[in-house]
Amino acid sequence: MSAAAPAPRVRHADRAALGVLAGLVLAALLAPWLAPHGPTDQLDIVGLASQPPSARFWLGTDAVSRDVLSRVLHGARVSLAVGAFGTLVALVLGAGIGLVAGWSGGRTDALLMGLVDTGLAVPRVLLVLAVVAVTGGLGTGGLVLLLGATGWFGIARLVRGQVRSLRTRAFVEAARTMGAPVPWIVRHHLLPHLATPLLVAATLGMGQMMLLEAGVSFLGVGVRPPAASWGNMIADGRATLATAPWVSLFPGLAIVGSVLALTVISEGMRRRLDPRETA
Amino acid sequence: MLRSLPPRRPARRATLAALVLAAALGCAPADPCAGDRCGTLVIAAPGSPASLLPPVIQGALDRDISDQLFLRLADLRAGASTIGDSGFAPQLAQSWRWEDPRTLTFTLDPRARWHDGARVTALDVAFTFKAYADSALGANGRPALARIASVTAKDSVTVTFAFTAPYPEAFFDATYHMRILPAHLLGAVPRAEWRSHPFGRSPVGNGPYRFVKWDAEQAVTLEADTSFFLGRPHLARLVWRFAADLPSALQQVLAKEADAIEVLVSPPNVALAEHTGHLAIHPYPGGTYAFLRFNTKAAVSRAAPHPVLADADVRRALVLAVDRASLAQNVFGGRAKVPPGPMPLLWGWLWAGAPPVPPFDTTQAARLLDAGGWTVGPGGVRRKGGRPLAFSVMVPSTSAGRKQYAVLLQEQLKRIGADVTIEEVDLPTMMQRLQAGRFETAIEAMQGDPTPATTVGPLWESGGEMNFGRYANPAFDTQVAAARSATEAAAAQAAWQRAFAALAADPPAMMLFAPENVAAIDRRFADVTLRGDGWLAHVRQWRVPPEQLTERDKAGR
Amino acid sequence: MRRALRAAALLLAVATLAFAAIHAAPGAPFQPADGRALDPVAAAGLRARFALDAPLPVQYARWLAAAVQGDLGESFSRQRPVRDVLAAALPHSLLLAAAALLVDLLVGIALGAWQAAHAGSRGDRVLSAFTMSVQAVPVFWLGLVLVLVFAQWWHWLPVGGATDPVTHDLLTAAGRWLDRLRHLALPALTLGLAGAAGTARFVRGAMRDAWHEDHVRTARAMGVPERTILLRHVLRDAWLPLATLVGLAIPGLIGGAVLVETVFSWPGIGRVATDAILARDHPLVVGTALVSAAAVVLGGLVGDLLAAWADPRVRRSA
Amino acid sequence: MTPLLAVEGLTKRHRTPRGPVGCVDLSFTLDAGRTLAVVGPSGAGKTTLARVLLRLERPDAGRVMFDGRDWLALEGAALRAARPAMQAVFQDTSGALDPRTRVADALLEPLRIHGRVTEGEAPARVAAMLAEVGLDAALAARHPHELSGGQRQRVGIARALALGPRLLICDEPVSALDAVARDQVLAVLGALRRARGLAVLLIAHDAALVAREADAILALGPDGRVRPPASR
Repeated sequence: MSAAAPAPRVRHADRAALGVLAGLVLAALLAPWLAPHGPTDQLDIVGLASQPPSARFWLGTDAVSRDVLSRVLHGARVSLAVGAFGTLVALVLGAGIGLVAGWSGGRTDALLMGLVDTGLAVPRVLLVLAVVAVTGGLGTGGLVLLLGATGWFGIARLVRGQVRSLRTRAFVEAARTMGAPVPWIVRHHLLPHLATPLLVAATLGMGQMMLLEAGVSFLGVGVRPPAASWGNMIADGRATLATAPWVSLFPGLAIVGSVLALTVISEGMRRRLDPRETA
Repeated sequence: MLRSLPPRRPARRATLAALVLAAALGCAPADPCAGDRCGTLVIAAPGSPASLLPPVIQGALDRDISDQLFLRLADLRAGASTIGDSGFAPQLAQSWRWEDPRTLTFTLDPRARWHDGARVTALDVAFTFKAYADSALGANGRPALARIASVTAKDSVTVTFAFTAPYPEAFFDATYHMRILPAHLLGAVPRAEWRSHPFGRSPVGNGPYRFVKWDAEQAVTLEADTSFFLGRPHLARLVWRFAADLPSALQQVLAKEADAIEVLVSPPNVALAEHTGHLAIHPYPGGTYAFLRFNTKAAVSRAAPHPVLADADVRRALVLAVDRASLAQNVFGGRAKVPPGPMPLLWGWLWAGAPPVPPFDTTQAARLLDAGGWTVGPGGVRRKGGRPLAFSVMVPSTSAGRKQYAVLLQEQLKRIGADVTIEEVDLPTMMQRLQAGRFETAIEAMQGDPTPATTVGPLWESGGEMNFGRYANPAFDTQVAAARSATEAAAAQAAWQRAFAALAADPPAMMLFAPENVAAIDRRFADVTLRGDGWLAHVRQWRVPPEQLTERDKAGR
Repeated sequence: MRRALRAAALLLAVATLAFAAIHAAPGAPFQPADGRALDPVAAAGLRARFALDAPLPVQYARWLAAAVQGDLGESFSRQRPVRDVLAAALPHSLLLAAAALLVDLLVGIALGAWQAAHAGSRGDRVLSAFTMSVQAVPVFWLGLVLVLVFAQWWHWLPVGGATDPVTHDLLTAAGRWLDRLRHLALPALTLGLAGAAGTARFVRGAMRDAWHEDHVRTARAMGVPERTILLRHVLRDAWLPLATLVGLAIPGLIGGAVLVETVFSWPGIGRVATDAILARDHPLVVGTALVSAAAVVLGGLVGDLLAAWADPRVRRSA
Repeated sequence: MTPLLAVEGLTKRHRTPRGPVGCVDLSFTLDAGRTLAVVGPSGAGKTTLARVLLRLERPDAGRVMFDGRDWLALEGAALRAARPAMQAVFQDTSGALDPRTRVADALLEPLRIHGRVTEGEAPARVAAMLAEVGLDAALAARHPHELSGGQRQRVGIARALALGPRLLICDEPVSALDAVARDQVLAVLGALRRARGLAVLLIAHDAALVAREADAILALGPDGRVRPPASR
């Protein structure tokens, strides 16, 4: 036991994080009912642009007179979905390719891991920027695929390493001598062992995915307007950061809150699931 | 490091301190400035230049800098007419005379010198024309030189332009587009190499400022040419600082790390600058106008008419349905007008008596659409024969202002029953798709010359090379031809206004805004005047009163 | 040797992919930045000059042949050799990365060590919450806020750039260093803090593990003061995993630098790379991709060397 | 009568830091129902032999005839279909069972792979298999780490027999066990071998341990070659 922090407190933090995340997910699901205005409604482009937070607009309005609260709520849908589905894509790709590389070994492994090294050698922001340029602009679905497609390298490496060691474990060899086909082994012996590290990596990765979405929005290639995502809201609010900070402050807090919650949850999971793995 | 030392110290220590200070500031002042011949202007600029050699320059920033290094033969006075030669002031040319309507002879100012000491000669002018006319360089303004048949040096200070035919703006074309280049330095360099030739990064010019240094991605420094033949510039030094984008550039000015910024763009930025107290706000007529261009042809098959936008009534209705004045108010505060035609504020003479802007009238717009068979269907989107009134707006991802306009337009057009999607693409993609006709509508911005003749034709005439929407309007074409051949300013003005009225009746685009530019310049600068076609054109007359000089102004002096 | 071969293969792969990607991108290069259309005659001339109409494999072969001789071509948008552009930007990038790494390690180790020594205390919990929160902040947003507060409101530090363009050359050597440091402070802090949060958490864990090692227990049983234990034994044990961490931090520094360089107008590779992509500057895109890949390879190498230096066992088997 | 297993000139060398290990030019036969003990020091290629026969590794050279077929030529589905005839008991009792799988599922795994059991009859089959190796049916619900080493090895034997093999390869099945467990496991193994008429290839470090179980002994030298026969 390395962590000397009292255990109950840790569970408090975990519970709080789960609460925050659940709240955000709920807000995302219920956005159309919770939000006082539509996310793209321009209330009065001359009279109500860039209004500070008030009783009428709790979080203020942006430069084109849209209600920031409504956009933050609706943005939760886009941001969480981009994070979740992007992570899912990365997970499927990374696990798949890591499995193939780790199981096959030899030339296939060298080739796939070369690909992984190549992918890791270019900063991800630039990679996303370049692909957006190549495709001439992407919809939200495309962005999700792209974020996933550039986010699997680390997962592939993780899975490949695990598979390499699992492959030589006696119970896997035993299954082979029983005549188990590869899919059987993957399903019954590899995936159950990979589930824990993958879950931890995915939770952490989802937070990173949301930060990346914000980063590429900042460079102008994120979720397309007028749809609201926390990332493009921060980017939109950048020009008025000094005069109307609320436009980017609140989506920024939403990102920080959810990434923080995801990190805490991932930590908690790792702590909790690890002992059983080593037992 | 630049703080002045406290006074009244023991003499020996003061001497020592002075020595230390002298060492700290480099060396002894080589060129002491006196009175109001001091001052350093630091300009915050978004982006970074590529070359300072005029004929290979593409960007506005590159042009701003190199304009201080290279002169024209004659310069257009602010707001003057481009017709004839009465609006022009001598620069490199001391005088000129028309031998006949097709032959123009300039006499160069014998005092004009290159910064390496060589004289500026007629050979330089002839050499410059050859370079600008060479398609290998692709110089801006090259198409405008098509009617100049030859440029010949008669003697060292006399040079003759021969035109293929007489025309009203011949003098403008002969002088405005070309910055004279040093034949003795560039003559031996093949033109194919000019684009990336080191000369473009350490140019030798003939203008009021000489090149000092260029720190890649960071700054360019110019220094006053104390022997400049048209009078020594007041400001001793010009420095351009390059920022990653406009917000960063603005921050440099707000934080007093730079003295001037060309455009503040948005009302909040203007408010911020006003709020600081050290910045003066300088409005001046902008040279740009922006519009939502309609593609009249289908984006896929380039010959077929566009199923929605080919219909002039639909286009008229869309124009009527947008409250453009409010849009301009939202984005620019009170600092932009909705232009009645494709015209920037720079063409002040055209605004007087211009046709009225079609009013914001959703009732009339709805009536036009109803009459055209576009009825409101499910979801509030109008349909005609099963086809929704839907199209995309292409907008460059790098322009914050145009992106804001796209979002505003989308919401406004939704109210009339048009389903608009926004396509954000980066600039190279946007330009390629415009040129290929692969778009439905696009928000474009156009930088205008002082005369409509250079840009209006190519943009909107049938077959014009920038007529990306393949719009055709014979009535308009006729009036443009008339305007170009008008020999009187008044006749030209009337013809242009008739041309714009013809455009308004059958709109090829929704004119969106013609902004007034607002520069922010530190208050210590006096005699500041800005020109719409080059905001720094008069910078050599700006000055800092001696009592207002700052440490930065005095640094190194 | 095998390592060098692998590195070469990696660089080639990165260059090839970058080459293919940027050539596949829609949108023509050479577009004027102010949005006008380029003169078609000039455009054709430029395409011919850079042989852009040749089949892609031919262009690639030409590029490769030149590249192995050290010639990376001419940048379309900067209008000078790619090598010169990279040579001008690289020192700035390295300086920023090194400074950020320093912030990362100094702050991270200090926080982590303090936390490990006071594990379970209130301060430990507060710092844990703090480091986790810092990691959850988008790096560019952190930068924007720092600029707003330290530069625009308080005028303590410059808003951007690497040096003061007016006075830098006029200063003494010491003055120049100070000028550089002042400009470096905010970007390095922005970039380093995110990393420092991770380092702190890592160091805390590694040191808690070391705490329970036998020799540390022995030392404590022998009455060696806690502070000495912490510095002599615990920190040394935590050093090896830290060395690996340094290698792993390099790609993150380079990636984060892309955004930070934009926020602070820092004249480094990241900004050049984004500009190059947006301008379809084919040779420069490939050049910057190569440089960043090389940095990652070198980062891995540095990490391994540090690990070898920290741990004699690794050194022997390596 | 052709032997059940005929190995001819089998060679497989591994490079290790301590020099090459593995078997060299190994030839022997094994008839149905007989037990052959392979003994020798570590590095002599005993485990390598087992792994080659189990098709976990490819040999450098040699031929293997098993059950009348060219065993090394089988691939893919044909190999999987033929594998039930040759099953294995492993040395590492804890590693041979997936730590996340309950005993019941471990026992059923071979049957499920080959579709030889329905979920309805599964509990009864598990009980029978446990009974065959002398274990309590209650163990079925446990995870491997809740069993003793001897119990785990008996589960391993039960699992290996589930598919009704003709040849059982036991790679040091008792070397990881204490004396009591070792005797129990060897007893179970011997009883089942006799009851089922199994051929067994018994790999052991120490000849004395397995002498009473074996019909013949093949001794390998440290160089991986066969030493002069010592059969009785």
